[in-house]
Amino acid sequence: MYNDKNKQKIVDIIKNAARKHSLWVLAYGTGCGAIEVPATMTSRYDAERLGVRGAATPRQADVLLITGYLTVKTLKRVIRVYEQMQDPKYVIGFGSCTINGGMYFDSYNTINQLDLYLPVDVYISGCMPRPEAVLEGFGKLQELIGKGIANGAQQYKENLDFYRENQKKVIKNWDFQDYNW
Amino acid sequence: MDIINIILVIFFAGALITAFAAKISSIVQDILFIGTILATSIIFFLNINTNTETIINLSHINLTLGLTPLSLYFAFIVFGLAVLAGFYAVGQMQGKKKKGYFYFNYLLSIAAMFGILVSKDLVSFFIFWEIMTWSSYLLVIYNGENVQKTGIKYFVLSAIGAYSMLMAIVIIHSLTGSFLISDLISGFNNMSANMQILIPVLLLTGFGVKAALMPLHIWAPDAYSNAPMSYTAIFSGALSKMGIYGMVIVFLTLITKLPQETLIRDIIAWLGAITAAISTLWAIKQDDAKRLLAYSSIGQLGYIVVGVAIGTPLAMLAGLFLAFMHGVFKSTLFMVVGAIEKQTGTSNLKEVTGLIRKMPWTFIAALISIIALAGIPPLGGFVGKWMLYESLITSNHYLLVTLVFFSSTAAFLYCYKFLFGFFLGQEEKEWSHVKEAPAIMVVPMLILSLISVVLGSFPQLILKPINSALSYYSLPDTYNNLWKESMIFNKWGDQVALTPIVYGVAIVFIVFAVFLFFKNRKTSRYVTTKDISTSGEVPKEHENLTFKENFFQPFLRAVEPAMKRQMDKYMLAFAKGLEDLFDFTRRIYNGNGQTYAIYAIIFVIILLLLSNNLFS
Amino acid sequence: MESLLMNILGAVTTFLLAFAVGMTYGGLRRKIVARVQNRYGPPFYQNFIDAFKLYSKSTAIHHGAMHFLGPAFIMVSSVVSLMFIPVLTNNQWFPNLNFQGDLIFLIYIMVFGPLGMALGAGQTGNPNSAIGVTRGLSQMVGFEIPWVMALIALMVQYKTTSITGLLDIQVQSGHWFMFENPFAFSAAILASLGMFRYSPFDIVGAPTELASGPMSENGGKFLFVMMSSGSVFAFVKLTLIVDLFMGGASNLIILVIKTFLLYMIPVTYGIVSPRYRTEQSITYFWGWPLFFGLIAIIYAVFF
Amino acid sequence: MVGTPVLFIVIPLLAAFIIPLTGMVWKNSVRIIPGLVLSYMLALSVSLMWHITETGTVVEVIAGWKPPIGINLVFSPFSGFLATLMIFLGLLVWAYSYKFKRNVDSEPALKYFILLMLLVTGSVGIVLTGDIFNMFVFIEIVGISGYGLTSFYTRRDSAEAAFKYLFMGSIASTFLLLAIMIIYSQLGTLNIAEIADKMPMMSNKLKVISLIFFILAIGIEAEIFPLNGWAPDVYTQAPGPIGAAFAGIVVKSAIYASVRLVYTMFDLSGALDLFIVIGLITFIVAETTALRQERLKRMLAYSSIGQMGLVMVAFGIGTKEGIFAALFLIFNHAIIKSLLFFSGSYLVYNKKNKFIKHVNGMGKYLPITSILFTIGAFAIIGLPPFAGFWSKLAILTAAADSKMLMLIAIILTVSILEAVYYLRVINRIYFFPKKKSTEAKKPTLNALIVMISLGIIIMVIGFYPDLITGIIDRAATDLMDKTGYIKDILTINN
Repeated sequence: MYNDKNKQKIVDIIKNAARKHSLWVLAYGTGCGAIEVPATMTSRYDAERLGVRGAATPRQADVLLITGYLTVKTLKRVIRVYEQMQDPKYVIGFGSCTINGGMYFDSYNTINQLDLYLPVDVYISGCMPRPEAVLEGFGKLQELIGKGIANGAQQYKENLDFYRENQKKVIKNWDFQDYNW
Repeated sequence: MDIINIILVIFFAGALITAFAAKISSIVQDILFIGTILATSIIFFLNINTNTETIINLSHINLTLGLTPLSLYFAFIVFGLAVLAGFYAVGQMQGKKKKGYFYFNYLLSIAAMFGILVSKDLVSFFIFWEIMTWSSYLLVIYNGENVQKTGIKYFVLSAIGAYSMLMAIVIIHSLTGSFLISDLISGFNNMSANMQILIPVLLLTGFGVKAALMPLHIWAPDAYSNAPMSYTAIFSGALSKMGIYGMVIVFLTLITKLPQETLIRDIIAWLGAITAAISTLWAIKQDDAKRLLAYSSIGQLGYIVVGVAIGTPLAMLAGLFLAFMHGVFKSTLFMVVGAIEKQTGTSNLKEVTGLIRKMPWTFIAALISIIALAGIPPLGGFVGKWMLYESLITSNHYLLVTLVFFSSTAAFLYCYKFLFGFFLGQEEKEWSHVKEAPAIMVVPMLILSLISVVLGSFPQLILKPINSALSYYSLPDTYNNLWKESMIFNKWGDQVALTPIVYGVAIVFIVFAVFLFFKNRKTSRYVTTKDISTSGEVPKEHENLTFKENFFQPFLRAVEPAMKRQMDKYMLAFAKGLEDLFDFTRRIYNGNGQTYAIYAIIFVIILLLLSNNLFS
Repeated sequence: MESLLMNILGAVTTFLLAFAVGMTYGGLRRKIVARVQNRYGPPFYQNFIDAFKLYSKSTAIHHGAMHFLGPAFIMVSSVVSLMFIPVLTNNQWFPNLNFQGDLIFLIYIMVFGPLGMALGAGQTGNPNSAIGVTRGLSQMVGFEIPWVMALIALMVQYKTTSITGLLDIQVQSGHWFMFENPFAFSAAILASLGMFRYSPFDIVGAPTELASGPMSENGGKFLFVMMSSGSVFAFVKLTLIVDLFMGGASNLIILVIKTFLLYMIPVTYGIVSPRYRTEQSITYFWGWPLFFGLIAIIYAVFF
Repeated sequence: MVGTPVLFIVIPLLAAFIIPLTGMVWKNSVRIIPGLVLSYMLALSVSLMWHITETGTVVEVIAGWKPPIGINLVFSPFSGFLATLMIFLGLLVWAYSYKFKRNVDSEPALKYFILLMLLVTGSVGIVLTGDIFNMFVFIEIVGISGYGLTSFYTRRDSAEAAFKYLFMGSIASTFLLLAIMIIYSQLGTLNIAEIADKMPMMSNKLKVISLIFFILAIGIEAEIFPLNGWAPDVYTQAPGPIGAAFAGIVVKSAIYASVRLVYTMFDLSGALDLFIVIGLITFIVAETTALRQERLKRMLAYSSIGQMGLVMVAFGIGTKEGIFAALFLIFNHAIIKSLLFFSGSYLVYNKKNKFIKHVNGMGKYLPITSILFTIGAFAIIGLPPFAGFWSKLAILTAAADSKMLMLIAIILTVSILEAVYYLRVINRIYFFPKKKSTEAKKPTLNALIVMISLGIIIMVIGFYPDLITGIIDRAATDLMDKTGYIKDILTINN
């Protein structure tokens, strides 16, 4: 597929170069992290100069930005949105909460480890990560894309059973369509 | 016997036999019905001859029947639609009640339309006109809903039109001593100035009703939407053209001879344009597809009236071309609604959604017809619209053309509403059982949409008979001046070459369709309309996400001032007032014998008092 | 045969030119908007990167035939209308496919696209798409009226409805119509604000409101086709106004300068304006623009 | 020549007296004899009509006293046409009501048929007579039989209607007698031809007064506004077919009388204008009133009055075309309104009040009757290809030829109202659900035959009006020919 790091053809190199400079972000403002995204996008930090730009719907987006803790309820939506996005697609976990639950680690309804449910390409640590950190994270993602190793979507497809199992464990009212592309 | 008589006799006999054939079998009835239409059409098309003239002698009136090139052109529309809508009707009427009633009136109104077209004198014209009116009236009230309101409204307006026509006819007779149309034309110059105004105005009132011209249009939305759709196809497609036919004759032969020619032309043209604009706005507001199309029909007829009223050769070409095109695409659309109504049981745009995958052929017919209706190149509707605009611009009607353009652009709104409402949007579970309509209904629609497509690149097929019709009424030859093969010109020599446009559009379309479709065909997977980006929410099966309510609300809010007043309401209020007044006159008869005696005495006294004035 | 081949080649060249110019202008607009907002902004070629990325994205899902055909329709509209516009006054470099068409035809082929896209958007079943489409069509009714009035004024004044005819008159006389009939020019410019759909008229795709409206279900190649058609279409509109009002362009540089200056009008107007409500956007065009249109026609008839 | 006009009077009168006697012997003779008599009369009048096309007007002198002293009967193309029409309608009414009160004892039937015979006799007499006092007598005969028929059902409402009719009828008789007296005192004669001949001798004032009295008297019978208050009640309360008889026979005879007065007897120039004014007011008031009726028969009655107004308008135009149109309308109205009364009374058969709403849904249960009613309604509205269209066209053409454009406009406008109320009934017949309480009563065979033949006549005249226009044309010519009429009668020598 596209992101196989060992077999980067010239076409893929060009494509990846384009992809890394054109990241359309679907910011899923779940937690407090959503407040950092406007700061990142607007004049002071201006992510658009890196080609990072907001996308309106999952169909158009490249990057799913999960800004903060995920409850069971929002997890379902996030998975849905992720599955609606089209290849190639990347996930950025934003803030400590996506890594280990952060300050909500012992809450009854939050997800501690996003990794178990979605393939995260880049984590940005911090509570909250400042816009500088966010930009750093985007830079990291661009680097990975350029190298052709940002292949979370590939992982997701290959280990779909694993992810589904984890997802179904927490999401009780499971009514998703099959994910088969 | 002459060919025209034979056709009329077959029609009337066929109508009667078909009406009573229900006693034998339903299929026999269908066969008789189709047989009558086919027989007459075949006889007609095989024996087209504009020279024949039949005279039926009555003691004091001679009825003269014969074809002119103009009536021949309209007869194409009538017979073509009659055959196609006839087949469609057989499909649509399956298992319905009152089939005999329907077939009888259907055949009768076709016969009447044919009769109107072959009438060379005003009495037979009026006779057939009235037969057409009551047979269509009986079909308007066919489904029995709102008959007292809809039916009476239709009939009263028709009667107003027909009677003003009748008045004109008797005045013409008193002035020229003849009922022949040719005598009217030749004798028109000798009439007094008042009569020269009165007669065209009365005739135009008569034709304006059927052409749904502005103050006389109020019957149309109800009548069009209440009749069975297989008949509304005829009603809107062909019957309304009878009004246009009459108008064409009046404008070509009478109005041209008047000193106030331009004034009358402008008034009628403005009426037509305002009709088009206002009814387009109302069409946008409708939620029932039938009413939407009904208003749309009024609007389209408005354009035709504009073209006919302006009356330059190009405008005439435009009007008559649009008349044909409107017959083609509007009847297709009514048929589409009929098919959908048959399959789903409703024609409400708010209820039915997402039929595109259930009824693909119907969708194709609807799509093509809608594109033709919107006047978008490369389909036939564009040719007519183009000629209309060019004729208006070249004849110095700048504000008129703006108004026409406004209504034409606003028409996109209801076009989209129609397509979106029925075919696009969410595919709901409620309609998952819907199947494509039977072939007998689909094939006529597809044939008609094919005609729309063909006329888009080969308008000469229609322009040629129009040209000969106009030449008959001594308009200059338009071939080479205004059109040549598939090129159309305006007075200033600007042109549009249609065939290359069609090729160009087709090539580009195919290139990009291939680019999108065939490249992604393998990798791309169909997902249901429930699988859409709804902020991560998963819509349930029963959840209806389609955008239906207040479809064009912002637009309607913007044009609200134009829609505040409704002619219909004024007319109904007027009718109500009249009825109250009549209720008062009713009370003159109070049932008391003494009062009646007093009346008698008063009567005598009044007569005696007035006797000096009365009897000189 | 050879001429046909040349024609096709010319058409393809014109298309590529329009694509390139339109994309660049789009990128420049983003840059300008960013600078006005005190940002650094993306590079001017950002749109090319975006387009290529969109092209390289997979198109894994579709909602049916019209979903495919909708973008094709809008592309037909852009390309065919491009073919009818004289790009340069001397037709040697960029010969149009010489179908003779006139302004009325052009107006109609230009509205073909939105309607086609509306169909594609409709089949996706996304309510946002349909809302966006209805807004777009409503707005179209708004701006078409002054636009058409401006064009009618020109047609009336110079007794031709053909674009090449109008262009030739300007070239031969040396007078630009924007000075000959300034009211028509004003009406056309104000109407073109709506055509470009930048703010305050960006009610169709309103990103935060309708999730990009008609395009909300389109990703990957669909979006790529829409984006390129939008760029071509921007070029078409600009060139058309240049041809009609600014005497055309005899070479590419002049064309670029003129179109760019023209392009700055909607861009700058957009930067400083918030978004209208739909009915405000419609009635806007029935105010001053319509008035200018009327004056233009009166001017054309009487002076 | 097969017979003389006097037989039109003698035979039915004789029959009317014989029926009770034969009825004692053979009950069914009560029903059969009137039919035989009417058939004979029809044959006689048709043959006379045939005869007079060759020989000209037939004048019958009673008891050998020549006019102006003796009473004479005139069978001219005009009066003959009306007489034939009336007899034909009388025959139809008889045929329609042949089984009338079949299952009750014979006494009501006896009364009914005797009164019917007298009604026809009187009306034919009015048309044929050439003597105004004789006309008065016949009017009284018609009146008396009319009162009897109105109160035929011995109900409160019928009695009231009959009383109103009687009341107005006696006013009519009084004034008629007064008018006759004035004329006799001035001219010393009662013969219409001689009165016409001597009319210039009368002083203008007395002429006017006598004409006004005549108009009042005959206007009451002819149902002109505002003297027609009695009519709707009578139409409603009399037995169903009698409505047709009134509309088709009685009113026609009164119209004949008034026309004879104006065209032949009086030479007042304004009389025709008065006809137009009165006719138009009658037409307008009756049609507008009909629009708001709730009972079917009342509606038909007002419609009938309106049509009579239209007839008067047509006569008032005064040209030959006008008379032609009027006579055509009389003919059409006679057959069409009879059909409407006949079929209408079956549509609301079993209901006492006979409201229009009782016809709801009858189209399904009484298909043939409903279709016939529809044909009748379409015909009377004036829709082609039914008979009514031709008469309407004739009236309008006549008016246009006399340059009466406002008249055309008014007639056509009011015609729209007519269309409205008839269509409302038709819509109800076919498209409204039937109420459970109403029962459909199938027409009897004889009634069905009568109605169908009327329907066929309407259709045939509609498709081929020449069948009747020739006769009407001759009748119109005859009426216009005043001097010919006077000459025919006064120079008779047999």
